[in-house]
Amino acid sequence: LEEKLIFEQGQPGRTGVDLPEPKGTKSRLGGLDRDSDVGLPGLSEPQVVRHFTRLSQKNYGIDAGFFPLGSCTMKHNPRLNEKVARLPGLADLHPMQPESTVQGALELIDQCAHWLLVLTGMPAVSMSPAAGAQGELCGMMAIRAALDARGENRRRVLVPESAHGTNPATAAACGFTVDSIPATEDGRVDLAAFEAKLGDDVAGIMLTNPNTCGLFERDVRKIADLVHEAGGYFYCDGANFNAIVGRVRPADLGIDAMHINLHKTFSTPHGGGGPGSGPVVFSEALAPFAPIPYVVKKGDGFHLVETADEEDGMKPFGRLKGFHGQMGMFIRALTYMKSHGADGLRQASGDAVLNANYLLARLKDKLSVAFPGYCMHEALFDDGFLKDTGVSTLDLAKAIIDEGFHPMTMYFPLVVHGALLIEPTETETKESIDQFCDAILSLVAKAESGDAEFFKNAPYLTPRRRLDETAAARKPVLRWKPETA
Amino acid sequence: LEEKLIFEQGQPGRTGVDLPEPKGTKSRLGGLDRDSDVGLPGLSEPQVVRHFTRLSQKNYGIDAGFFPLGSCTMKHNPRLNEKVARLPGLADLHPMQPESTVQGALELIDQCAHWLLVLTGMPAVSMSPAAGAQGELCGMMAIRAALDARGENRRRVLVPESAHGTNPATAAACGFTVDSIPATEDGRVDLAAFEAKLGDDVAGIMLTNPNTCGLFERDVRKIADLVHEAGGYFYCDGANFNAIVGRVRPADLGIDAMHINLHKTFSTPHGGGGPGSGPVVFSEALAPFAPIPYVVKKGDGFHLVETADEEDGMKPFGRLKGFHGQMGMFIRALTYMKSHGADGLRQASGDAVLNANYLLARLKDKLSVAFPGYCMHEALFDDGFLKDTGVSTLDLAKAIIDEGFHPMTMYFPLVVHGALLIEPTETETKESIDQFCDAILSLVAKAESGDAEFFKNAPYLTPRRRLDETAAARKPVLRWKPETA
Amino acid sequence: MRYLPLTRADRAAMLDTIGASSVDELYCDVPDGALLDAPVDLPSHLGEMQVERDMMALAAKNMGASSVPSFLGAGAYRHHVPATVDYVIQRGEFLTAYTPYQPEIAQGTLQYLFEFQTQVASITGMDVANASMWDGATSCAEAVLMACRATRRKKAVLSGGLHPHYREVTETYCQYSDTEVAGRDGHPEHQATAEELNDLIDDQTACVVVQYPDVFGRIQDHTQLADLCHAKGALLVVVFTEAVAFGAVKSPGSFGADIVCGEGQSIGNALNYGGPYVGLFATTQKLVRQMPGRLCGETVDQDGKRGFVLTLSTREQHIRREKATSNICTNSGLCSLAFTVHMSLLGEDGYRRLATLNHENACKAADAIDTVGGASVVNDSFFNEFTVKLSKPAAEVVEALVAKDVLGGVPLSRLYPNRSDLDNYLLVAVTETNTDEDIAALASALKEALA
Amino acid sequence: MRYLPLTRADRAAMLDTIGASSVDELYCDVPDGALLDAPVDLPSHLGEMQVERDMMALAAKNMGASSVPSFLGAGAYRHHVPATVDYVIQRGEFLTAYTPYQPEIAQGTLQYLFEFQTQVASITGMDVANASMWDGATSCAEAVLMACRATRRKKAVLSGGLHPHYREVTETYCQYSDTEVAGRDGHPEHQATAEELNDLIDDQTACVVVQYPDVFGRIQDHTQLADLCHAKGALLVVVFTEAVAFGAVKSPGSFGADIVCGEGQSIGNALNYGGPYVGLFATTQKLVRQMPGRLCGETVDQDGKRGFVLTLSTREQHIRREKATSNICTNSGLCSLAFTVHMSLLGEDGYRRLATLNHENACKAADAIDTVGGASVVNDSFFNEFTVKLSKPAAEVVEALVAKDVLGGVPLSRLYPNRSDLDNYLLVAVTETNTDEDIAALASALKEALA
Repeated sequence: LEEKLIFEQGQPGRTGVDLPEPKGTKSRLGGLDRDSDVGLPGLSEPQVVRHFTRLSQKNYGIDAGFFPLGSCTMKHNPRLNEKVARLPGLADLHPMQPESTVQGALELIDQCAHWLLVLTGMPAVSMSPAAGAQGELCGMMAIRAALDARGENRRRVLVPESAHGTNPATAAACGFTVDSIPATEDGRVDLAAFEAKLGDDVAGIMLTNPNTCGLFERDVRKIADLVHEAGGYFYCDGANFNAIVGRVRPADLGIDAMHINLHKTFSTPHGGGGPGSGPVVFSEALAPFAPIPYVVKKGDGFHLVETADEEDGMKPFGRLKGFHGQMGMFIRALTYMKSHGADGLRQASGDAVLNANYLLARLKDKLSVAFPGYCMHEALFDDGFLKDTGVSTLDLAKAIIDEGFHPMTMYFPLVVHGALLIEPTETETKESIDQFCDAILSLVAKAESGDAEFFKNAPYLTPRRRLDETAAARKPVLRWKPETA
Repeated sequence: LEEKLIFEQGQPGRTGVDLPEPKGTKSRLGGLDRDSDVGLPGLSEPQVVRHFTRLSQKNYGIDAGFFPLGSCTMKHNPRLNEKVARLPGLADLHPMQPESTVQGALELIDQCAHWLLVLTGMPAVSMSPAAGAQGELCGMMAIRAALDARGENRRRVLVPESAHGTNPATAAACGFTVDSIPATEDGRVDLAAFEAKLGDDVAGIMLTNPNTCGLFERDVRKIADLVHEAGGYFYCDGANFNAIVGRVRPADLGIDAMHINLHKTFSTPHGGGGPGSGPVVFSEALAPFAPIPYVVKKGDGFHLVETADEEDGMKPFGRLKGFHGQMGMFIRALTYMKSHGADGLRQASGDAVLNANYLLARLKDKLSVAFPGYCMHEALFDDGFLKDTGVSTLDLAKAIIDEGFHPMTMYFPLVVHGALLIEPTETETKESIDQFCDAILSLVAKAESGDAEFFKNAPYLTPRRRLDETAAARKPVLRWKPETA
Repeated sequence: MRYLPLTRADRAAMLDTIGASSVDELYCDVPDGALLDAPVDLPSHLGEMQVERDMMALAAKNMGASSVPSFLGAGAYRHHVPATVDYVIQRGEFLTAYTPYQPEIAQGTLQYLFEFQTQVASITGMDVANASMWDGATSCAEAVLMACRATRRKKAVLSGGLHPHYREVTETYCQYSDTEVAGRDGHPEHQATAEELNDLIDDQTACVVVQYPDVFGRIQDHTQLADLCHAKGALLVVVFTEAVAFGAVKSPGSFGADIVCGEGQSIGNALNYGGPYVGLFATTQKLVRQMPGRLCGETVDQDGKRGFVLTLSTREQHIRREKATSNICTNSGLCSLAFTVHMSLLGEDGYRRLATLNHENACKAADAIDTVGGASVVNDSFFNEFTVKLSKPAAEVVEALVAKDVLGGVPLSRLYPNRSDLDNYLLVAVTETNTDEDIAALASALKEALA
Repeated sequence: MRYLPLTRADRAAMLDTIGASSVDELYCDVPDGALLDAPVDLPSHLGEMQVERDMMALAAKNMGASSVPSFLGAGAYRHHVPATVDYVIQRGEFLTAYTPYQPEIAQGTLQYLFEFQTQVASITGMDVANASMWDGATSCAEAVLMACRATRRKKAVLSGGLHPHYREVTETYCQYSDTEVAGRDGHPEHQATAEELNDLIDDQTACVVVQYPDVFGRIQDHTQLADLCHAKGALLVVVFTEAVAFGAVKSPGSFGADIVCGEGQSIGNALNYGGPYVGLFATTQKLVRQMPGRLCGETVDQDGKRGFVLTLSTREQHIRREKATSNICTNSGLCSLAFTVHMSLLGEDGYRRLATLNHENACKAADAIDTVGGASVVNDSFFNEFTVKLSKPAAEVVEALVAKDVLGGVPLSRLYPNRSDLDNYLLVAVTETNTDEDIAALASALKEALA
C-alpha cells in the first residue's frame, strides 16, 4: 500500500483534536481576522497515527541496524535520555520564568558545562549554539571579536582541504576569506605548506582533529604553536571529539576554541536532521568574547546573564539564538555523561577506536586503504579497489542497503577519490561489525566478478529504488498543491 | 537480515544494566544460595533495543493498517490512554498501600464502575475479572452461588452453537454441563428449540448479544423471560457490547450478568494477547454474590472491601485474582469513556454498525452473505462464493495479507461453513473500507478466474510464508536450548 | 470526535449505498422501546487536555509509592524498570497487534513469546513454560486444576506459607469443580515441615502447593517434600511471588517440582495498583500437554526458514470448548513482553546481581529494624522480604508511618483479617530501589511510632 | 557499561586481528604527554536508577509552568501537545535516523518534510518553505542575509516591534558581514506606521523586518509597507513568534511579504526552557534558490514511483562551502516532525478553532486584568498576548506573583534591560491551556501585588 500525503487523505470536517466550542467573543484582531481557508487537510487521530507509523516504516535508524555513517557518529540513543528530557520539571519550563523558579534548570546547565570543561580541560564554555555549525560560528565570531579588540584587521583563515563544508561557510559568514591548506600523503595537514601560508593577515586556522580522514593530527601542537606565534587563533572543529573523549584533552593541544556536537559525542538523537547542540569551549584568550546568555554561580544559586554589559571583563560578541540554548539536548547529554561517568566515557572512546581499527584490519586487504597506519574512530578507503569493475562507490553503497545495513559516508572527505568513510561507533558489537565486513567482502567479490549491472540497479528491496535527483532539482516541486480542475 | 534469538546473540560478561557492585554481605538465604548459572544470555542495551525493534517490524498492528478481525474489535488505541496510565500517581501505587493513600485510585475505580453501570443500566458491577474469559467465570460462578443459595441443584447451561469457545469452557469450569442450542436459518437462537430445552435442571443460558454472527438477537427479551420463568439466569456474553454502547442498555433486555471486554469496547490495547479486563455487571438477583474485593463509598471517601463477611447482605462467592483487578486497564477505559462522552460513545457504536453495513453492502453481490438483513458491527460471509474455485477461506485470507491488510476472522463462528467475519470498527475511514473492499473484490475475481495456485502459496511478501503448524504440534519445541557439543 | 473519522457526508453516502435511511434503521432488530433515542446520562465528550486534567486530579489524590520511602511487598514489588522496556512495549507494532493467529505477520510477537518461555523455564529450572497467565494467583489456581487433571485426583494440599490471595483464588476456582482444598493455617513463627505436610497427603491428593520464598519471606528447601509427594503419586507445585528471587536462590526445578508458577510483575512491570500483572507458569516436559494457556513453538515456513507459531492449541477453549484445559483466552501479552525485554537487559550477570542487591538491602533493613525497640525480625531466612513482630498492632503503626510519609510495609492483618493472633506482625519488603536514606527513615519513623 | 557491548574477550580478539597490543597503541599519534592514562576527575558511571534520581532532583528545584497558572509568552508559548505527537517522534525509525541523504531508506523523513513544507507555506500564505531552521531568531537573521543576497544590498531596517532577541541575533549575524542594521526603538504605546518605516528605507536597503503580531502583541496590516518596500526595491520580511496566530489572522503572504519566518515551537513542541525549537522559513517561488537550509522535493524513482529527495543542495555548505547560502547543516528535524504531526491532527478546523480559543481566552484575561486597580491593558489589538501597564515595576510584581504560585508574565525589563521607561510594563500571554480559574488567580494575585 502506498502512503498518500496527508493532503490527499483529508476530508473537510474531519479532525484529530477535540477542542471546546468557541463562545463567539467579539474579536480584537485589529480588523485582520482571517477570511479565507488555510488549506490544511482534516484527518482523524487514527489516520494520523497510521500515517506516521507507516512513514516511519520507510525509514532506517540506528534502532533498526548497523549505521556506519562516517563522521556522523550514529551511536546508540538511550531511551533513558528521552525519558528524563520529558520530566515535567524540565520539559515544562518557560525560558522567561523568573530565575527563582528555575534554579534546577540553571544548575543543570552549569553541571553540563562543568563536564564539558573537565573533559576538554578548557576554562570557559558557551552553551548557546544551536548546532555544530552555529558552534563554529560562535568560535569564529569570538576570534573575530578578539582580533577587533586587539585592533587587528586579520582576515585570512586557513582551512585544510579535507574540512567539513561548514568550516569555509562559517569563516565566510564571519567576514573571513578562506585559504586552503593541502594534505600530506598520509592524510594530515602539510606542515610546511601551512607554515608558508602564515602571515600577519592570518586570523587563525580551522582544523578538525581527529581529522575528517579519521586520523589524529600528529603535529597538532606544532600547528598550535605556529599559529599562536603568528598572532592567530586555533579553532578546532570538534566533530570528531568522540574519538578522544576522556583520553586527550583539547586544552593540552593548544586550541583556542572548539565546538562539541552533543549528538555525535554525547548521543543526543540525530532525529533525521536535528535538533543539534554545539557548545563551544574557549581558551582564556577568547573566553571574554563568549556570547550572551550564560549561567554564573551567584551566592548559593545560579544566575543567567542576559545582557552584554552586566559582567566586568566580559565583552560578548552578541547573541546567537533566542533564549538560552538547546536545553533539551543538555538534559540528554548530561544524562549520557552521568551514565557513562569518567570511566565509561574513556571506555567509549577507546571502544570506538578499537571497533574502527578492527573494521579497518578486516577490510584492508580487499579494499584500498586511503592512508597508512591506525585510524581513530573511523576508517577511510578510496575507490581504488573498484577500479576496472565498472562499479562506483555509490553503486556499492546502494548494494549495501539491500544487505540490511546503512551505507557508509561516500565521497567525503573530498581529498580522497571516491571516498568510503566507515564509522562503526562504540555501541556496535564485534558480531555486527563482522556481519558488515562479511557483507562488504562478498559484494566486493561480486563486483570483481564483473556483475556491474547488478550494482548499477541496486537497491532492489527498499521502499523506493534510486530516485531521480536531477529531475527534482531541475524543476523543484517543494510542496503539495491541490489539483486544479 | 534474520533476527536471531536473544539466546543466540548474547556474550558472557555483557549486560544491558548497570547495577552497583554488591558489598558482599553474608547471605541469609537459608543455605539455599543459587550455585549454578541461570542460563540467561548477556546483551548490551543497544542490542536489546535493536532486537525488539526488529521483532516489532515483523508484526502487523492497527497502527500499521486496516485490521478487520471480526469479533476481536481492533479499533484505534489512543496514545492519551497510554500516557495517562503512566502518571506516577497512578502507575506507581502499590496494591497494599493504606486506603488513606490511594483515595484517588479508589475513586477512579468507582468512576469507571459508574460509567459501566449507566451504560448497561445494571445495578452492580464486579471490576475484578482479569479478562473476558474470567468475566464469564465470574458471572457463571455468581449464578452457581445464587443457585446454591436457593438450594437448587441446577446444572445444565444452554449455550448456542455459535458461541465463543470460552462459553462452554467457562460453564464446565463452574461444574455445569453444556447443552447446545441450534441456530435458525437467519442466524439467531432457535426459540422453539430453546424453549424445548428448558427445565428445572437448567441453571441458565449463556447468550452472546449481538451474537457471534454479528446479528442482534431479536427475541432476546423473550429468551430472558423464558429462562427466568424456568428459574434460570441469563448470562450475556458482552463481547459484542461495542455494537450497542449508548444505544441499548443490557438491563432493558432482561440480563442477569454480562462481562464487558474493556479492550473491545473501550479500546484498551490488545497488546498481541493481553492484558485484558472483564468487569461483570449484575442484576439485583446476582449482585450479592459478586466476588471480593470491591469498592464502596464510605463517608467522604472510598473503601475497599477485601473480606467476604464485611458487608451486610453480601455473599461473595470468593476471590478471582490477586489484588483488585486490572487497574491499568480501568485507567485507559475511563480515559477513553471520558474522551468520547455519552454522545461520542453513542456515535462510536453507530459508526461501527454503519461501517459494517457499508462493507456488507459493498461486498454482498460478490461474496455469499451468511444471513439476510442488516448486520451489527461485523459482517459474516460463508465460503459459498469460493465454491469450485479451489480456493479456501484460508487461502483468500492469506492473499489479503499481501494486499497490505490484516485478514478477517476465519472459520468462526462454527455455524457457518468457511466463515469470514469482517469487523471494520468505527475508527476506520470510508476510504480504507473502500480500499479493502476493492482488494477483496479483485481477489475474488482472480479466484474465479481459476488461479488457485496463486492463492495456495500466498502470502508472498511477509517476513515468513505459511508456517508448518503440524510439525510444530507433533514434536513441540517450546524453548531454546543450547547446542550440545 | 477525534477518533471517529466519518463525516456527515461520509455517513450520507454510506447509508445511500446500504439503502437505509438512518443509522437507527440498522438497529431494527432491537426490541421495541429498548433503543435509546438520546445519549445516556453521562458527561459529553472532552478534549485531550480536559481528560488529562481530570485524570491528573485523581492521580494527585494518591501517595505514589515512589514519592516516599516505600517497603511494600506481599506479592507485588517495586523495582526499577529501565526506560527501554517502556519504549518497546509502546511501539504500535506490539501494542496494537492481536493474538498471533496469523503467524506470517506476527513473528515479532511469536519470537518474543518463545524467548519469554525460555526465560521463564530457565529461572524456574523447569523444562518448559507457557506464554503467560493473568497473574500469580490465577496461575496457582490453574496449577492445582492441572495437577488434578494430570493425576485424575481431586484434592489439593496448600501450605500455610501460601499467600492468602492465592489460597482464596484457588479455593474459588476449586469450589465448583468438586476439588477439595486442604491445608493448614500459616504463622510467621511456625513453619510447616515436610513431614507435617506429608501427613495431609492421601491417595486422593493431586498436589501439594508450597510458596518459595513463602508469604512471610522464609526460604525452605523442598527437596524432601518433593520426594514425599512423588512417593504418594502427588505433584509438587511451587509458587512464587517474587521472580527476582531466583537470581539468588536455588531454582524450584532443582527441588524436583512438577509445576512452578507465580507472579512475574517484578520484572519489567510497574506496580499499577495491583494489575495488570503477568502469571508465569512452568512445568516438566512430561506434563506439557496438560498445561493451560497459550504455547508458542518453533517450526519452519514454506521456504524452510525458522519461524514460530502458537501450538498445541487443541488444549485450548477455542478448539476444545468445554473440554479445554482452561478457559483462559487473552492472557498478559504486553506484560510478558515487558518481562522479556527487562530480562534481556538484565542477562545472566544483571539478573543475579539484581537479586544480590535486593538481598543485601533487605539484610541492611532487617538489621536497622532490629535496633528499634518494640520491633524484631522473626525470619531466620529471607530474600527481600521478612516479617517483623511489633509491640503494637501493625495496622496502627502503618498509619502512623503514613503520617511521616513512609509506606512502612503490609500489616498481616490486611492479609489475614480474621486472625487476630497476627495483628502485631508487619511484612517488610526491601528492593534495590530503597536507598540507605529510605531505610534510615523507616527505622526512625518506626522508633517514633513504637515509642 | 550497559551501552558498551565489547567484552574483555572481544577486545583481546580484536586487538589480535589488528595486531596491536593495546588500545593505547591505537592512539600512537597523540603527542607525548597528551594521552591521559586515567579517567578525568569526574564521577564514575552510574546505573539508570541513580541517574534518573539525580536528574529528578534537579527537576524538583524548578517550578513547572504547568504546575501553576502561567501566562508567559514573549516568543515561547505553552500549548497542549497531543499524546500522539510525542509517541510518533519517539519511534526509533524517526528518532535514530540521520539526515535523509540515502533517500531509498529515508522516505519516511522525506515525506514528512514535504508535508511540513506544505503546511508552513499554507499557514504563512507563501509559495514555498524550507525544511526548518534552528529557531525563530536565527530564521530572522538568515532572512536578512538572504534579502541582502537577493537584492545585493547591505542594509536592513528592523521595526521596533521586533522581539529584542531576534534583533540581537540579527545584529550579531550581520556585524561581521558589512551589513548595516537600522531601525527604531519600540514602545508598547507607540506603534511605528508604514510611513515612519518608509523614511528609513534607502537605496541600499535590502529589507524591512516587521513582526506580526509584534512583540507587544499588536496586530498591524502591512500591505502598505509591502508596497512601499517594493517600490524602493526592498523586500518585506514578516517575522512571527506565535505560529498559532495564523489560524485567526490574515496570513503575511496576503500582505505581499517576500519572506515570512519565525518560531514554530507553539505547534507540537514543549517549552523546554527555550530549546530546541523549530524555525519556520517561507518565501516566494521567485526567491527559492536564495533560501538557506534544506529543501525536500518531489521526484520519481527508477520504477517511476513518486518519491522525495533533498534538493537544490547546490545552495548548501557541504557542496558550495564558503559560497553557501548559509552554514546551517543539522536543523530541527525532530521538532519539525512534532510540528507536522500536531498540525496534521489539528487540520483546518482544529487549527482555526485553536486560534479562536486562544484569542477568546486572551480577551477574557484582558478584561479581567483591566478590572484590577493599577493595571491596564495598553493594546488595541492582540491575538493571545498583550502588554499591561502597571503601577509598579513589572519585575517586582512578577516576583510577588511567584510567591502566590502564579507565573504572571514577562516584564519588559527582562527583554529591554536598558530601557527604564519600560520597567512598568508586563507582557501577558494566554493560551487554550489557561482555565477560567487560572485567569481569576492571576487577576486576584495582581490585585494583591498592586495594592
